[in-house]
Amino acid sequence: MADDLPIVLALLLVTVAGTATVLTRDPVRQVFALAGLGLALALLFAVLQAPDVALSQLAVGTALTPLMVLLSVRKVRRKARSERREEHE
Amino acid sequence: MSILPYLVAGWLFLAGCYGLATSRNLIHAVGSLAVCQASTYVLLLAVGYRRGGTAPVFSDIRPGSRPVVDPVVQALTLTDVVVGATLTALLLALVVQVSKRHGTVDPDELRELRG
Amino acid sequence: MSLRVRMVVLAVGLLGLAAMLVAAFRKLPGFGGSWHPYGQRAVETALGRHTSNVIASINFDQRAFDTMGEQAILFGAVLGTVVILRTTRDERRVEPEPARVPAPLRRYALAVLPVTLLTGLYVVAHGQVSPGGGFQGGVVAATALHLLYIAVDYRALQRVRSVPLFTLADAAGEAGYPLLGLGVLMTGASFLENVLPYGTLGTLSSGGTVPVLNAAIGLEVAAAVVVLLAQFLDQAIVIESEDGEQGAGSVGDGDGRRGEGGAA
Amino acid sequence: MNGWLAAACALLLVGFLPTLLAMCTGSVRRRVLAQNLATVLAALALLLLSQGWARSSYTDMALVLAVLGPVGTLIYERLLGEELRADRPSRRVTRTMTVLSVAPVPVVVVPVCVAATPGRTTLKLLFIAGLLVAGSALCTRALTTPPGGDGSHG
Repeated sequence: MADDLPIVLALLLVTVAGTATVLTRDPVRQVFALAGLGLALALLFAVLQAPDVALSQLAVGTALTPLMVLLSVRKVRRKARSERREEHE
Repeated sequence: MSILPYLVAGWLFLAGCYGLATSRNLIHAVGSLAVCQASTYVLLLAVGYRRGGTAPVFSDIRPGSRPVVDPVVQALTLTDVVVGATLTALLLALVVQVSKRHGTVDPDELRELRG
Repeated sequence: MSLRVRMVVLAVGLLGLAAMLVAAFRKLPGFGGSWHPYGQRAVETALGRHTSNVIASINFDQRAFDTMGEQAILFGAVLGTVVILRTTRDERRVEPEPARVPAPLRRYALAVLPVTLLTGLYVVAHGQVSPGGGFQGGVVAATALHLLYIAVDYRALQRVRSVPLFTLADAAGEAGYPLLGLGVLMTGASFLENVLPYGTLGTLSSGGTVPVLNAAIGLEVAAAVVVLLAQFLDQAIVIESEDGEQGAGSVGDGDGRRGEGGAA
Repeated sequence: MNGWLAAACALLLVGFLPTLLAMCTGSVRRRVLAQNLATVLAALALLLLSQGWARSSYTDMALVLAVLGPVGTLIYERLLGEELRADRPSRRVTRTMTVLSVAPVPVVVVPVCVAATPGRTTLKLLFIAGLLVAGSALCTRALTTPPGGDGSHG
């Protein structure tokens, strides 16, 4: 059982981060939960003896996905802001 | 312990579905879908795990010296992680396009627009 | 359908799915068991072909045809993103503002850029030996380029990053993979069969066609990520819609919920 | 289960889990700072795990994380600059976060270096440690001082 302790811990981390990602409704705050999920997944893949998959997850999860989501949020917000301004005029 | 990792995968999938169904923002929905994707990775790797095994990468160990985990599921998962990220990009591009066309990314408001 | 009814339908669906998943999980082979017939055969085959990273051997040799499908999906997703996010007629491009970056930050980012690029290339090059490969290393190498955006500003990145060139590289990687398979066909072997000499286990030149296909994937993924990020960066920083939007007036006003949605 | 794996478990439970919770709750500024710390702790956990399983090839994971972690943090700093600048943390927070993210690096890397077989692995470990220290210290500074200024008024 003690040998499985790292796996149980990593599963706990993934569960916490995954649940938090779904429950965080603001997209900007959700990005951080998503980044946390990426790190937790990478740790889980490492303890499941899958370094190749962990590398894949780290490469994608630390910079690429958050950057794309944040850029989308920025575009959508700018759009919403410019339209509100038009309505006020 | 023998099905705990599978249950975690199932939980992630259900949580992601809940997030998708109750989302009020399409960007949040894409994030929830990423949780669903993660559940498939967890399930696949859990199926391939072997207690006491190590990765079948023989750059620093001698072949046959230690038991190894199943490499087939790892190969499936590793390509899917990167391909999944590009699919996330495609979905986000659709969200940006929806916001340009309709000025909102709330699925409920979008349905009202369609009438 | 009211919100209440929808939530009830959702709850019933999720609970039913949960029950079926648990029932299915109980029939799966127990976690951590030692019975992995496919894994065992894959390891034997990979060692027979002198590829020390068995996962790379599966991806680029034993199941190379499957990876061709995966990379086609990747290419399709990138193509779709480029088509969806192209500049339309009612949009204009504005010059991005130069950013003021603190000097230590600039020095750090410029120093780390080559390190990140080298790490990415290292991960690609050692794919057949140690953990890594084209999929992972390609993303790392592509991320390196975007340190220019952090270190200087978007204009610096634009000067270095020629999107047509990277689109071409993406297509070359995508086309190179099946062309290589066809080339193998010419030698009389079957599609994507490992025909090159296997080399010595654990060296960079081992694995026959594995390093070659690995490099093609690395090129494609790196170029794909650069092209993808270029689309999103352009949308968020450079492209603005012309004034007088058509869609803005048609959105129902006085809804009460609209303000909330916009602020979220 | 050997000492290295036990240490990795302790690090995950005492260090990474609270940081993960901080990443998932609270203000954007707190989340960015927690994200920076979380990448450092995850990289250290990966180093301990690779030593625990006696697999030197696993250190590539820590290397990639050490390289990309600060990139992620700096991306947040650039894209969320307005929100982050709205509430700058006090000097005490800056100092605490710097110590928290830099101090564990030598505590973990030095024993791993001593235990690992000397050679290429040692060099790689020291390189990773250098990247982690430089990256996290600089990111914490970038997140807590106003851009262009030297923070002298703080």
